[in-house]
Amino acid sequence: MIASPAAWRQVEARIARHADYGHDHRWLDLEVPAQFPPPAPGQFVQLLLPEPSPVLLPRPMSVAGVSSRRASRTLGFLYAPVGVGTRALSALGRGARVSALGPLGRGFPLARPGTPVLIAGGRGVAPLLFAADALAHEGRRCEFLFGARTRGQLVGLAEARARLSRARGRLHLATDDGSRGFRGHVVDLLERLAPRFDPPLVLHACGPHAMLHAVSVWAARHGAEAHVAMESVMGCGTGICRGCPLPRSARARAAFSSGTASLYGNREYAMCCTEGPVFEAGELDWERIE
Amino acid sequence: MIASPAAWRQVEARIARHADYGHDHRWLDLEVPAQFPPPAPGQFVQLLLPEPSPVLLPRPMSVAGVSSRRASRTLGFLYAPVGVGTRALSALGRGARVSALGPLGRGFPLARPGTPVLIAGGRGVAPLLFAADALAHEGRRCEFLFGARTRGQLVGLAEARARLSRARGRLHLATDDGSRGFRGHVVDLLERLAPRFDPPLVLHACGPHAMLHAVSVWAARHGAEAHVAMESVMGCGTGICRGCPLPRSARARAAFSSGTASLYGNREYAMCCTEGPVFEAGELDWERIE
Amino acid sequence: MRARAAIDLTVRIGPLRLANPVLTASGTFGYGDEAAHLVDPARLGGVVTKTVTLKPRAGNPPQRIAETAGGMLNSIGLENVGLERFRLEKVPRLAALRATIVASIGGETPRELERILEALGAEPSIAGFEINFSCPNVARGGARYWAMPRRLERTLARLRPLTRAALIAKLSPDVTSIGDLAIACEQGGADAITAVNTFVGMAVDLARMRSRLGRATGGLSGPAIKPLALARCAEAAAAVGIPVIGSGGISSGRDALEFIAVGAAAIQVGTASFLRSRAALDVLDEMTALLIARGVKRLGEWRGALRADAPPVRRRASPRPARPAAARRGVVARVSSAR
Amino acid sequence: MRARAAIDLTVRIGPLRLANPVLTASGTFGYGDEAAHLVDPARLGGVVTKTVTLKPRAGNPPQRIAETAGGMLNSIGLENVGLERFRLEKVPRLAALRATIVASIGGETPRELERILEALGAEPSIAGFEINFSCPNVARGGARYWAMPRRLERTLARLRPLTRAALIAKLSPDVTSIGDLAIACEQGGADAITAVNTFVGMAVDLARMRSRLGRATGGLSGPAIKPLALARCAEAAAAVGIPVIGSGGISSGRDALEFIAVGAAAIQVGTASFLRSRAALDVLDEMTALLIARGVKRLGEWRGALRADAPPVRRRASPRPARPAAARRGVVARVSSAR
Ligand SMILES: Cc1cc2nc3c(=O)[nH]c(=O)nc-3n(C[C@H](O)[C@H](O)[C@H](O)COP(=O)(O)OP(=O)(O)OC[C@H]3O[C@@H](n4cnc5c(N)ncnc54)[C@H](O)[C@@H]3O)c2cc1C
Ligand SMILES: Cc1cc2nc3c(=O)[nH]c(=O)nc-3n(C[C@H](O)[C@H](O)[C@H](O)COP(=O)(O)OP(=O)(O)OC[C@H]3O[C@@H](n4cnc5c(N)ncnc54)[C@H](O)[C@@H]3O)c2cc1C
Ligand SMILES: Cc1cc2nc3c(=O)[nH]c(=O)nc-3n(C[C@H](O)[C@H](O)[C@H](O)COP(=O)(O)O)c2cc1C
Ligand SMILES: Cc1cc2nc3c(=O)[nH]c(=O)nc-3n(C[C@H](O)[C@H](O)[C@H](O)COP(=O)(O)O)c2cc1C
Ligand code: FES
Ligand code: FES
Repeated sequence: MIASPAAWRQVEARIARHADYGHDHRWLDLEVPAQFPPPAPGQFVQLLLPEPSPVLLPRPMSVAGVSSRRASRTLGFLYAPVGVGTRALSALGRGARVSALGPLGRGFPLARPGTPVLIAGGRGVAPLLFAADALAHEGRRCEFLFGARTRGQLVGLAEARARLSRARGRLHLATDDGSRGFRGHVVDLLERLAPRFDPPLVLHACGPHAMLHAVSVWAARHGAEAHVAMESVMGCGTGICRGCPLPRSARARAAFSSGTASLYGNREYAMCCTEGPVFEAGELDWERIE
Repeated sequence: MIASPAAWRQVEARIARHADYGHDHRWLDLEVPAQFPPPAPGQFVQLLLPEPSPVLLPRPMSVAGVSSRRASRTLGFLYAPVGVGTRALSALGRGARVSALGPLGRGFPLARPGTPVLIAGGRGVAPLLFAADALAHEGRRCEFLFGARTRGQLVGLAEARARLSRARGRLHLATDDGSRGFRGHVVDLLERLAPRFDPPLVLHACGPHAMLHAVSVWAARHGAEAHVAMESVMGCGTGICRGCPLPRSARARAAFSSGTASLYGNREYAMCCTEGPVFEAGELDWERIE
Repeated sequence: MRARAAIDLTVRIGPLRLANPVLTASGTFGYGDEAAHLVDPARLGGVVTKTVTLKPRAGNPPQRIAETAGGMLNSIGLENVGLERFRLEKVPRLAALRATIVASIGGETPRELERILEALGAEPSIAGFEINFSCPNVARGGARYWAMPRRLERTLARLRPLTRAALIAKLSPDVTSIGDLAIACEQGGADAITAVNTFVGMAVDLARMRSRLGRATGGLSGPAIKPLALARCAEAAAAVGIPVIGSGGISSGRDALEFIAVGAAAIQVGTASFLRSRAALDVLDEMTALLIARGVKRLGEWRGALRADAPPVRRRASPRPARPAAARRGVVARVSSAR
Repeated sequence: MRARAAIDLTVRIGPLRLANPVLTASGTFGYGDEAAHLVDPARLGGVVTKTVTLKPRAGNPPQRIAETAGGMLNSIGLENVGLERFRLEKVPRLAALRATIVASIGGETPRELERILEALGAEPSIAGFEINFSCPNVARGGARYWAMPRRLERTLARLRPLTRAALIAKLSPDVTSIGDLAIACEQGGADAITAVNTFVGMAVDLARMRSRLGRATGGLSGPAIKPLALARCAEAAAAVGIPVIGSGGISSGRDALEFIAVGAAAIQVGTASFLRSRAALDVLDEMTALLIARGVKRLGEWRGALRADAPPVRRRASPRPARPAAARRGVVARVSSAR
């Protein structure tokens, strides 16, 4: 699952579909030439708006699905228009062009032996839908935990359900207010369901920082493996600018080998864009991440 | 025709129509609240794009027509998407909002006694269409000379013809290549037609700088009055920033009264936005304007 | 109006008490009356008028404005009506505005500034003078000329006795250490510092192969400079005990709060007024609403409140006591060595 | 490729002959090989590698990037692998690129720079050294420390004997007179000046009431600074006889031509490479096409060709003969007094 750093390309992508996805989210299908290497679940793409653009830097987006045809590939993205860049993106219509740089970073290590337990919080569902697809493609099924504050924030629940049923994933829902599924936090749901899953469990999580932190604590306590998709403000997305450090845990600092390619970071910090965005939870110093 | 400086307002305007107008030009109808004072022909408006905008400053645009209803007024603009700002404007659809500051500057002194001869070059036709409307409204007809390099650049000729026939203006065409009307420059056409017009002639011109210069030379030679609509890069549009100077002629410098309101400029320079954009041609130093 | 009653926004600038911290920036709001039909100057903390010089100035040749990414270059060249006309014609109109008027003045030499203050220093309608030590667009007496601590200190010491109104020194950002210049101004007797004026910049017209401005260079203002102005404002505020007035790219209440958070006592709205005539009032209203929403009762609580755990910006009580210059230099040294 | 045969784009930088004037800027193109599958470094005038320091540096705490209007602040803090690893691991890979390599080096003291040059000065794969006298993001040995003409001159005089490769001094824009610093570098023996590094800036996270960066300040780059960088580049070029390499906001062939028109001998593409990996090559190709379209046969014809009728930018022949320092100072005085 470690992408060769030199595998990324930059292409002009065409918006093939751009639709509402419920609860202020948008689904974006980008058509890219086939020379754009196939992304793996958990990898991301840097999207640059067309000129004249109200923002300077490209915006990182996780790939939420891929379909390939002969001469082109379609990448799906699920995003929330939260700021200037994503709002400007959301105004672009079918046929508009954006620049896509990728695929970037390391995705979820789905090949790890054990039962894949995918844990999504809110819009963190995006790369995990893609992960469920990929697992199904390998003939493996997954447990899929999806949590949010309230029912409405289970973003694109219908679509998730449809895709998971195709992927033969089992969907478990949690809402803080109990408006749908289990009442409580998705990690509480994990605590309750875990004994029923086939050990060893391999957790793959994406969602708000607090949720990922809780997953990491849970995994450490239960000796489970946890892989978490992190975010950071980014510049280049390719390891060049050194702009996206995440502090390593004491354990990771001790284990750090001076032979690690410099693109991936140093003893103190890992780069989110190259060594991540998916990290083994124990490698990060959660106290120093916000 | 001297607008009181304090007559301008700033309002949120709604795009009521935004259509192609031929030869890469666009027609824009903006609906403004009735509190926006009625502009006079030759006056302009500062249009500010909605956030997030790829440009900072507002863009000056001549009013090309006005229609008023009870609670609102519609201002028409004819423009060419030539740069970042106007191209971004052209991408806005019906219903979008832009901020409109105006009406600004001094328009054409249409009340001057004599035969109004309106001379338009290319997209300079915009404020003169409005002038023809206004003259018709006063029961006066005009001679309307419209010139361009070639037929296609007689921007919106059909619309101009229709509006002028309503306004009972007589349209005379000139193209450098003879593809429509008189073959030659619009000022050569003026030279040829002038003897047939009722003296005294009062020229009102808008178009490229070279054309305005030629109009000014012709007027000086024939003792005719000429009023020309000038352009300058602008900041505020209201006389405050002092950013849009046009050098005065020796005559105007000599005649400059130190009692002139400072908003209008100083002995050396007139401000295009307050003392103009329409100037009596002899007031400017054409050698020092580009 | 009611909203503002809930919070104390007043700011002290030497002998002056501003009703709130939002002023207009010199050269961007004329003489206060041009847009008075849309912006009541009396609601603002103050109006800083266009810089006036001893003699009238016609200003620089066109073009005077060139837009760049997120900003605008101007090369106005201090076009103004000159001292005489300012005194006879503008001052009475300023008085009629019932606003707090800060007159910006400029000179090519200390003597010119003295002569202006001799003429205007006792005008009751002028509450303060902002001395433009920082114009990038004039051949003489501009930012480069004044970027010398000793010259600033001595000049202010000569000006100080000429007026009881507030004396505010407006500094250029194009210096190695704005902290050093601010200290010199404080020691010369300035009541406050304005940080900053525009940054020297250029733009080229490739078609004509010459400057897009009538002069080779202009001054950059607008959102593009906000992060730079903020850093210089913070440095000046850390260096001196007198209030610092922030300027540079401020166009929203949030922007104003950023400057105040890094230590500004007040702020000025400049280029933003060219986009929206009401910009200064909008900044004031948005800022006030945000402060109230956060439960702030006194503007002073916000001033310099930026969290100290991101060194080297210090948490600081407000209003700060005047400290001896030596101690203040220590602070400057800390801030600059950390750059 | 054929297009470029029609025009002589070569540039001399001391002992170095660059095939064309487009380089990558330090810290924005890694060690030259990261994007080599998309940008053949051998097509560029040169690759300036990430600043290397005596010891490895872990860099500053997060966040390290904050976008602002038209620009980005960075607070990387010179994260780099350190001299040893650079020499053992990076240098051989640099050699394999068959490109013109300029190694950027940084130090907290003159002695540290000496030690780096002692180790690297004779590396055959390094064609030049760019000395980073201008990092805004380090606690020691940053832009403020080096903003002293005498320190620069003496340091360069000590470094000069340590290598036959080109020595390029990269200067900060955050100084009162970049011309004075450039002259000091020239007198110390630098073969060229790079003007400019990033501008010190700040951005505030109001929700958390602290810097949006892990440190209080960062360095601003990107289109927002282009007009400022252009002015400083012009000032430096007018002050010295050695070539000046422009840097700051360059993202198109037109931008490159603007810098060369005001006197730059070459230019660097920085932040633009984060937006488009091929940015440096695109700048080269667009610039070349524009020059050819204008009938330019030699890049030298364009250099400093900005029309002189917009004073005070001077028309200037190129390549310029070395002039005595006194004469050059005269030029600086003219340029600065005209600000
Ligand atoms: C590897 C990666 C994958 C991502 N995948 C997705 C996804 O699938 N769907 C989705 O909706 N979003 C995703 N994001 C987050 C997305 O990139 C940000 O929401 C976006 O950059 C905000 O840009 P903006 O211009 O709209 O907001 P801005 O105006 O730039 O900022 C708005 C807010 O967003 C924060 N922000 C800015 N950049 C980032 C960033 N890179 N990461 C997190 N917060 C940021 C700012 O601090 C600010 O609070 C991902 C981020 C990363 C790093
Ligand atoms: C009083 C007045 C009335 C105008 N009326 C009209 C009109 O009715 N229809 C119309 O199409 N245009 C009109 N213009 C011109 C219009 O304002 C410019 O075309 C517009 O500002 C260009 O903005 P931009 O962002 O698209 O171009 P930019 O990217 O800013 O620049 C593109 C080119 O336009 C030039 N330019 C920029 N600003 C101006 C300006 N204010 N005047 C002239 N050239 C400029 C630039 O130098 C550059 O060469 C008027 C200008 C003025 C001053
Ligand atoms: C068109 C224009 C004219 C200006 N004139 C003056 C002036 O006369 N005196 C002065 O001290 N500053 C002048 N300034 C600087 C502003 O007062 C302000 O300090 C600067 O523009 C930065 O703030 P801003 O980004 O909010 O505009 C001028 C700025 C502009 C844009
Ligand atoms: C993320 C980042 C890292 C940088 N690192 C260095 C560096 O290590 N050494 C250096 O001399 N300049 C460094 N710079 C400055 C650039 O080389 C360049 O001079 C500056 O960014 C201005 O150019 P630009 O606007 O084209 O980016 C860095 C800039 C950025 C944005
Ligand atoms: S975003 Fe540039 S190194 Fe990660
Ligand atoms: S545009 Fe500001 S004075 Fe004319």
